[in-house]
Amino acid sequence: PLPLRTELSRLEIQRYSRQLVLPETGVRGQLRLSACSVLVVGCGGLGCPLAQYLAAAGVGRLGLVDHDVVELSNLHRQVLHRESRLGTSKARSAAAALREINSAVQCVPYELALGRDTALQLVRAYDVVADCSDNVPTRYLVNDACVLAGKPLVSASALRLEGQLAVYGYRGGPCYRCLFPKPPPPETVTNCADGGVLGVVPGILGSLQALEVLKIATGMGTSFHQAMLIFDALEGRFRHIKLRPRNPDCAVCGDNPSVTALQDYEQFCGSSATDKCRMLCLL
Amino acid sequence: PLPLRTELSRLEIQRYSRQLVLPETGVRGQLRLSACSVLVVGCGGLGCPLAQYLAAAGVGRLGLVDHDVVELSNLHRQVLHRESRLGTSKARSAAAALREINSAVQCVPYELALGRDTALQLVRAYDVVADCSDNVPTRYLVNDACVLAGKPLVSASALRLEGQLAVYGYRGGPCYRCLFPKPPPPETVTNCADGGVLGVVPGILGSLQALEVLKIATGMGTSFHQAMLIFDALEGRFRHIKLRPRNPDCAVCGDNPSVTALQDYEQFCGSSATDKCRMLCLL
Amino acid sequence: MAAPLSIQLEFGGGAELLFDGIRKHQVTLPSQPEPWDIRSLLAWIKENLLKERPELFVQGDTVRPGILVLINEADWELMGELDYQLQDQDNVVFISTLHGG
Amino acid sequence: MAAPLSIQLEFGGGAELLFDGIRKHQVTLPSQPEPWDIRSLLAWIKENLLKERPELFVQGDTVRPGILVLINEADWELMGELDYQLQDQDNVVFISTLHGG
Ligand SMILES: [Zn+2]
Ligand SMILES: [Zn+2]
Repeated sequence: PLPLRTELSRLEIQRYSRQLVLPETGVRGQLRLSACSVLVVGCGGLGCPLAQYLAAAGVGRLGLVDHDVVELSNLHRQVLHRESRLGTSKARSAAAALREINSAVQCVPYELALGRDTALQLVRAYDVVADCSDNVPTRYLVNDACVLAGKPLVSASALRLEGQLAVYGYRGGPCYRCLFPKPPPPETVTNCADGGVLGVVPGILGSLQALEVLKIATGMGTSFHQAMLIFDALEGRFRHIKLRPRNPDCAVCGDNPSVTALQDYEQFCGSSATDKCRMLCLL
Repeated sequence: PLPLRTELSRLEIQRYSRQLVLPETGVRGQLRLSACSVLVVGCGGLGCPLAQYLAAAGVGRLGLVDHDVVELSNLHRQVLHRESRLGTSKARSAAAALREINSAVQCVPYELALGRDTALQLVRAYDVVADCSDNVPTRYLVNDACVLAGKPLVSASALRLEGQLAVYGYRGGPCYRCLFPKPPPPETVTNCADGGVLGVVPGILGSLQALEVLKIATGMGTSFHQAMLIFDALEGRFRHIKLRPRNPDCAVCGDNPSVTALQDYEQFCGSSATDKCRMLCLL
Repeated sequence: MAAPLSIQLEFGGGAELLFDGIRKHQVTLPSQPEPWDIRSLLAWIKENLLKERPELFVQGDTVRPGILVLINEADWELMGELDYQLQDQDNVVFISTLHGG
Repeated sequence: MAAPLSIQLEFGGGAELLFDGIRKHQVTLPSQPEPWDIRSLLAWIKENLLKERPELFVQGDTVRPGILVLINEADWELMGELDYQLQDQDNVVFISTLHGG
């Protein structure tokens, strides 16, 4: 964990002055932010704007997880990456871009696909986790790791012209499994390659996700720990949905959990976390 | 105006593949986008994410207006700028960052404060205008120029933990003056320096603004031409407000307008468009 | 006898693709001996609105995993799930969970 | 005589700073000979809620330029502006226009 400092430097006061004058943040919130570490799972359409605003705001450390390399079809929405970084690691491309915005933020790239053997250790090393992934097995994996490690999970997703956002496992609220105890049948799951996505839709969701991370990190708290935000870009409408409470019978966060260690999530979901074949077929 | 091409190159198909599979965009929408030019008034907290997503999506030309230089206190929200560009022109800093994302987009920096002598000519040269400015005189100036030139205006604003978005002068809807015929008393106006702003709030609003520009440019149309979106970041709540229709007695877009040429907006509003004194006092 | 009910159904997150891409359906549920609940609504949807591949929407007598049901803007679990008795003018939303990023 | 009305007032966009920073006020308007309209509501707010510098909120008998009034989520111009007659449980929002970027 990062040390909680007791004062800001002159340059920090200048850099963050517009946040410091906000009573909701103030010097105290800024110091908390600089002591906070956030694990960003996925440096794609959600992870890019999220990490961008967290770095700009002065989060202490950002862990950037992505096993993939930058491709041309990413650039319409993954705004930290550049033409000059095509073919390089997304985690490293993101870290490089973030350092140019704010060199004081520790950006740690992890060039790996989060798995049952790596997830728990990594999640334990951070204060807040942002799920910016793009597949079902990773969403269950990250959820279970966050429950087991006791970390709040800020989760967003986007597809076509829609987006969803919720915070799981925070202040006694439900976890992802409380809402979705069974994974969806694989044939009902659409990814961004098949279904497409308008790039700014994950941009909006990733920014909203960053806001909730910042609210948690500074101590403002979140309004989505038992609620979901649902966005319809075509109509420009947001729905604010009240969700069920934590399920005492939940397999992972319940009172007598059956899941006490990470599982094989690809088998559980019947799909792969790193499947690219359908994406390649399209081109 | 940019030429409307009839087909996409192989590289464009690859780059924009995730948008092309959307029925709402498709090849036709992408071609329209590449023939569309957008004037971005202000390369700050709203203009940065807006221009970022418009460039990534493949808008044909972006005009980037800002008279200011990059300062350290900008970097917490103005995500196109970098530590290495402190002291350089914001319009040029933004253009350079955008070219790295998408070199096919024509980025034209205008290092000037939009005034009554420059605004109309500039607005006439673009298809859609995004008001990302930060002061009252510029908001009236841009509105009047858009009405006189017959261009749709996508307008957003952000302060503290709140944001607002609307589209003016589009498909018979109201203009900014229809809503606000009289400027607010100068002593009631707070800017980001005085009031502060959490950086990701203009990030969310600028991204939503980019979405509406993209919907207009591709032909999906907007849901905000007689409506306003109001965002409260602390509660995570969006309000979707139905607005009044165009006012036939409006001074600029009414049936017998009294404003038929641009005015002195600093005098009209009793405040300056480029005032930085209060900002300097804070530091 | 339950009187006929006029309700609004909405599908989103991709679930609308099972209904010709139409998101909003204003429907009238006919008079029937039992009160209308979500269980009988699902059977009615399967019979009257679902064109093909019903297993992508219903499994057994409930919705398939990964679809969230909202009754008047609240998670259906807060409302009694399958047993919730529909009221006239209710709004019921079926939304597929998204996983993309 | 108009019966007492219970309404919700909200202030935003900075207007809340004139009301001790409190955004939501559940208020009861007392019984009075005339029906309650927005005009009389503004006078009541000035008398009962506004602590200081009323000119930053009301000017003459209306709100100052730059404040948008919303009655039940719609622009007050659509509802009759100052002449709108308040109903029990109405929601009235006063929101300052933002100009920052
Ligand atoms: Zn759970
Ligand atoms: Zn007008």
